[in-house]
Amino acid sequence: MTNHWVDIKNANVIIVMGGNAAEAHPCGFKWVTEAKAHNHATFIVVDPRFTRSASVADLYAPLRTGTDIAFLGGVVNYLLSNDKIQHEYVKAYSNAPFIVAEGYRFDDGLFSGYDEAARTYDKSTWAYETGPDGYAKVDETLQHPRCVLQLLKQHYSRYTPEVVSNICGTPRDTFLKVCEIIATTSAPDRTLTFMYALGWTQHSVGSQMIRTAAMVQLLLGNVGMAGGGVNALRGHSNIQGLTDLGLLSDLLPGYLTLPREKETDYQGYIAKRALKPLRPGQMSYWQNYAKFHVSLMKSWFGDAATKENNWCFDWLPKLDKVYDVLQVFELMHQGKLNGYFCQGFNPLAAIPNKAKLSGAMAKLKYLVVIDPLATETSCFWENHGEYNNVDPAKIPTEVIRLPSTCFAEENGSLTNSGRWLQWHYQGAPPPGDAKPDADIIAGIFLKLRELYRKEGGAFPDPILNLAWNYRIPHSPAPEELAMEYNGKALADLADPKEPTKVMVMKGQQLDGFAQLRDDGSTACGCWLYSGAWTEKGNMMARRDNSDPSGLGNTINWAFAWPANRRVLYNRASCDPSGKPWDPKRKLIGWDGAKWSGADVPDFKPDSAPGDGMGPFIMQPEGVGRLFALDKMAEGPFPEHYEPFETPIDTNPLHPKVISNPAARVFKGDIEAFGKSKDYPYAATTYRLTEHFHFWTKHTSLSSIMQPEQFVEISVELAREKGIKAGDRVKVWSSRGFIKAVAVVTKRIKPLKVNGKTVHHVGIPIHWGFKGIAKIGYLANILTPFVGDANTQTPEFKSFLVNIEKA
Amino acid sequence: MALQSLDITRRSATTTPSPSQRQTPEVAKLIDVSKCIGCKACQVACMEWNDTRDAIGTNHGVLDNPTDLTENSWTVMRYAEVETDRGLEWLIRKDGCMHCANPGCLKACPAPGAIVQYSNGIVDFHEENCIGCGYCITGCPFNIPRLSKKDSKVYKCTLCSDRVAVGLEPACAKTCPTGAIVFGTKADMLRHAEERVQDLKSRGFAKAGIYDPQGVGGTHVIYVLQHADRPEMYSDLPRNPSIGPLVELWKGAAKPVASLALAAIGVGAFVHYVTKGPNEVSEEIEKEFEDEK
Amino acid sequence: MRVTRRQFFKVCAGGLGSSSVVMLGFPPADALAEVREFKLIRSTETRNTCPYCSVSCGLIMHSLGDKAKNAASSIFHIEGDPDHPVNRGTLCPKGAALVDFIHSPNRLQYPEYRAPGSREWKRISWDEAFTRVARLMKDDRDKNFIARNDAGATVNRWLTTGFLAASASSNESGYITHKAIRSTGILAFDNQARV
Amino acid sequence: MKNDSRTLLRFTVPERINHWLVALTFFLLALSGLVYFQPLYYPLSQLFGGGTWARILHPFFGVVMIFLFGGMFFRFRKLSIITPTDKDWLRHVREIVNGDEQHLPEAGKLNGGQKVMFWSLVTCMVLLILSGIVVWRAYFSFLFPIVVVRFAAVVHAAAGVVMIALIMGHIYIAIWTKESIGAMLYGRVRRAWAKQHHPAWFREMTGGDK
Repeated sequence: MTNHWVDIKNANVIIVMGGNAAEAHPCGFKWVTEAKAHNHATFIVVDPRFTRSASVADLYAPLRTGTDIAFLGGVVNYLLSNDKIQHEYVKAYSNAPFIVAEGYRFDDGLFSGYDEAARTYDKSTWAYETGPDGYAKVDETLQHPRCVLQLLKQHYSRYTPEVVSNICGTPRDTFLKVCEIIATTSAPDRTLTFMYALGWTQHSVGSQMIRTAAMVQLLLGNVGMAGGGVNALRGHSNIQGLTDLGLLSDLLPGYLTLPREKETDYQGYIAKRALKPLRPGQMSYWQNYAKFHVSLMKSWFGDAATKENNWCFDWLPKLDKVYDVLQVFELMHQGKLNGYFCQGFNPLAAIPNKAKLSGAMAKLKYLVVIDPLATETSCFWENHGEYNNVDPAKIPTEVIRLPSTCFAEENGSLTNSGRWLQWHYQGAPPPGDAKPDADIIAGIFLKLRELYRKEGGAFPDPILNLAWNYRIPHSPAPEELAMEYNGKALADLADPKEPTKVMVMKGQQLDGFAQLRDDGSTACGCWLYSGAWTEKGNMMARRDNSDPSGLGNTINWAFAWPANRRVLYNRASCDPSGKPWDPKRKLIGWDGAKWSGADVPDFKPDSAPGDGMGPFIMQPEGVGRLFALDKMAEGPFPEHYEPFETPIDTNPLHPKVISNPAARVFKGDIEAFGKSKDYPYAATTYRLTEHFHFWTKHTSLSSIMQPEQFVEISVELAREKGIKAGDRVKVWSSRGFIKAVAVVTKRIKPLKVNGKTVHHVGIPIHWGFKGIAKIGYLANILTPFVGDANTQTPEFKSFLVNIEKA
Repeated sequence: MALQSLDITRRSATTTPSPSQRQTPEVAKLIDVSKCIGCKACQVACMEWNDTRDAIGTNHGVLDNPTDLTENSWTVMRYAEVETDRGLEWLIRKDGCMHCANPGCLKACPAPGAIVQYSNGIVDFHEENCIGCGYCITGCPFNIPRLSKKDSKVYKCTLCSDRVAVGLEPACAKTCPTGAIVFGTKADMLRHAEERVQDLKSRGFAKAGIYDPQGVGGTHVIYVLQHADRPEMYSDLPRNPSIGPLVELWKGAAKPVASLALAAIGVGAFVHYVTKGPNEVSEEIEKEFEDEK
Repeated sequence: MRVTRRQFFKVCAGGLGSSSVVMLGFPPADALAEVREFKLIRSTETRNTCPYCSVSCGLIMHSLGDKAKNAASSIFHIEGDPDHPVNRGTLCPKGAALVDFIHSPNRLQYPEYRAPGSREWKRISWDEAFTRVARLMKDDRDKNFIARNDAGATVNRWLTTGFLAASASSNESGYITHKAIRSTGILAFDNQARV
Repeated sequence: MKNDSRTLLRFTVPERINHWLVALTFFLLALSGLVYFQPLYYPLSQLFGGGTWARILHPFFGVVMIFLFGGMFFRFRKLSIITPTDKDWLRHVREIVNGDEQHLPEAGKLNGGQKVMFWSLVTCMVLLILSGIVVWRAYFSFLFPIVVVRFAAVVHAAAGVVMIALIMGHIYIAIWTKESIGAMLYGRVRRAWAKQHHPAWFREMTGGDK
């Protein structure tokens, strides 16, 4: 989230789209009802289903699953053509005035530079026009035909209300009503907040859906404002933390990135990431990349990381491609993986196309599952009849299952979607012999290290030299680990302003990432988390919930990254002269000498408004990007592409380019996609408020609340198919079938799309062949093996099925 | 009688006044249906706090589950998809004991002290005194109490009398994510409800209102309804609930009248005997058969 | 049988007397009206965070025993932390059910091993488990580690074993996992953030 | 009472046993039933081991009663057919109250009052059985809509009270009318008694005036 949960109460308009906060995040959703009750906010839900969020909305707009870019593109068009943008903000804080390089084009569904064979773009034309000084060119009048604003207008002029209604199935009047309400927040003293989750990410164009919302927010001047922003609600309790800590194939902690195999030169690796400002006077904070990177390597490899060996740069594995889960299971399916570890992850249920996954896992030599619960993944080799029809005798995989603790049995911190790191405490011992994850990892690692020490083997250096100075080596304490990722001084650090003064003494905890050095005198496991455990102690355990500003920032509660900042980009909540756009919701302001206020400024604290530094300090140009340059895989402007399994067989905008031309998809899977003549119904999977993924079916209370697998269909479809509420139905896609109870509801309505009636089939995901709830089918039996072009997140939200009475 | 943190207004089947000198503030739970998202947190928190667990059931083609109140489910969400002039509305009502000021269950209960009403308004079942006759079920205008198959005692929401007694809110009110359930003194709750009604009216719900039915003397669980003129839209919430005439007759007038009638028969017989003497064989006939003696 | 007027009185008196005797012998139970005992009076409280969604609601866990040496803690009740700025004491249906997650009958308690082609789990010790896992890893890594790619560049990667981390584990677990796993050269490394 | 020619057989052994079993069951039913009727009577529950036992036992007593009372019904239903003489008999209220049997129409084996009692009891019993099933919470109540249960509860209570009142009257008259309890205990009555209280039956049994 750019903002945080409590901040939602400051909004004037709230849109839940691509998510269902009332069901998936009920306790955070309270800040929506709070905004309605005490800020007289208007609440809008846009969703294929009339969800529990919609049940308390002022306005509900239906749309066909997977068409959010068309909808939001229509909003962009509405705002531009009705002049409902916040001009001063757009001009000063977005790249609207920037001039785009001449080669950039968009024709008939494709941007310039497409390579059809590789399904990728050469993005060199998606760039700014630069001057001889190396800076990007701008046109303050916003009239240049190649300035971003003009290109934006041109791109979205196609998204008229009629086109939107035709693609999305949203009634035109409803769509326009939504636009009108959104448009009211272009006033500087009104804000809109977008709340989304996996309803946006789980599409082949998921990242671009989110980007479209971000663009709407930039045009309205709502980014950086209290009650504004683009808010990813996120799924798991620490999904934010694990992302921040970089537990992804191509990342290192703190959004540092692993080198590609072409980047064998350390200096080149740093230079590419330490971005120089694209406009004069900009901060371009990534210029500090080397400080973060060197401190990380010191944290991991200790004394072995030296300037001479480029801080062990060679020890980091180099990427030839991104090994996301879809790629990994594709390789596993091809028999190219021998071993796999699943730590608190149930991929047999959580990745699409169960049949493919199950076949892939049976090709593994060994599988290690670390989990508090008996997951389907650990039991993938067990026969459970129709629910998991495999022959154990034919599965040669060695499976080792290791019991881990759950939240209640360990100390530690979790990072919520508002970026708060909160510490928790152990309340009871684990059951049986279960161990904390850290102990299990330590146990495995130390054994492996012992083997390498004794036997030698392939490139043992990083394993032998990994810094492991924990008091009890086989049981690293959470407190030690937290202190490690916060960072400490490895030598006395001098104050840069007064070099004779020692700012931090050797061995002391650092106060924050501003103290990091690139000369090896600091160690820090995750620069973004620096400040979480300082010399003052554990900042994540702070419990002062006072809120003097009334905006809900509670800055002495726990610790928020970065630097305990609660609202990102909060410099943008003030006009260029440093005065808040809305004095009633003042986050920070220029007090004549520095920036101060109810939040930690997301800015250089002493940079006066006149200096012209832009509020988006992580960007080399200092402003928000309406034009994404080369940062997105499928284009600098979001474009509507149909789901890979589309119920209308075409893309009304450009029939030749139907689906995302750069999406993550493998050849065998493309051929297996269902067509609407065999699978006429648009299906979407989702969570229910009673359950959490595949855990709570192991929980008695949750299983009582929603005991048995079901699917939701409209009254109309039920009538067509002769299905009554409570009947058992069979739902199948080109990948397999499930059987479940039919819930027939008025909350799903057929939509008129491109001259055709489109029915939705809603498929909650929570059941499987393990658990104490009624045994059911894993819903990913149905879902397609295709992912977003940027995040590779699978398209769980839009695919095709057929249905009949079982 | 040990703890009396909550003073007693009424006790079932008890003919003498209960200790009721102290007056604790009257409390109420307000359920704002317009804020309710039907998440069932209240159902879970209720079971968790009260250490009950219902059976893991089946799906009946609706989201409601458990589908009805049971001895283990003291509250359930009832989901109604209603088409109004505003389009589709999903009216989700938390059902459970209303804690009537004039409780039909207590009136019907024959077991002394099995049902008590505290001066704060909570109507509580004391299962150790319950004899399992189910008369409270017969007496309840909202169809709330449920008889346990396991122990043949009747169970229902206690408004967490144990929590309220130590100054805490009920488990459901505490857990409610959106603040659809709030708890406080009845006066505060009515004030809050009034604010909510105003907000709803400003959003076009002209008939928004408070459900605090006077037929049962008002309740200590009150609703804010978007359509207070049509409570039956909310999964058959009774429009004018009251202790019905049959129950009134059965447990009201009938008792003293019948007891008096029986007493009258006894007294009448006694008087008759005393005044008329025994009905013996007459002297004449006795003489007739004297020889047979 | 003849019942005289005197006998009638006697019967009445006797009836009264005997019913009184009955009452004396079996006095009716007192109509108790106390509320149920508040179950948290002396329970031990521990602050925690809900492990489900990323609202990260504050929890108060109540456990059996006062942490005395001879008392085994066991969590028997969980409710929302009223001081927490986000959830302010509330919990959703999943969070309110957490106590049953802790005590789920499907919690794993011991390391287990399933041999190739086997139909069953076998309980093993931690030492056996760690030894076996490390051996499998080392054999695979030694065999398939790529120090240099075809172009001769140093890549130091190990592609034949992958690791999925848990986005419900703590930052500390996540951090040490990343540190240990990357040191082996694994690239097929992901967590639920991807899905 | 000696079993000789000077006495008359009024009730057979099976009739007497049936009667007394019915009487016993009635007392069990009435005492356990009153427990729920009025707080005043709740202490009666102690006779049965507490309120819960009273609640458990009462309907089972009722089941026993169905069979026992059924026996009584079949034994006495023909005898209880009301004749014009009975109706005439019943009209003489003053004489009945005063026990002035010389001025009453001649009663047969059962007099008009006894017959009315019989049919009243039958009516009450039918109502009690039917309503009793509906209010038997443990097994049947859930089969009926709540309104029906409420109605049945009223019927059951009312019929029960009427039944108790009738039996109280029955007992009193038995006490008042000397030697009649003996008749039900030992089965035989003195001829004088028969002539006094049931002259028509007396004649029938003795075949003459005497």
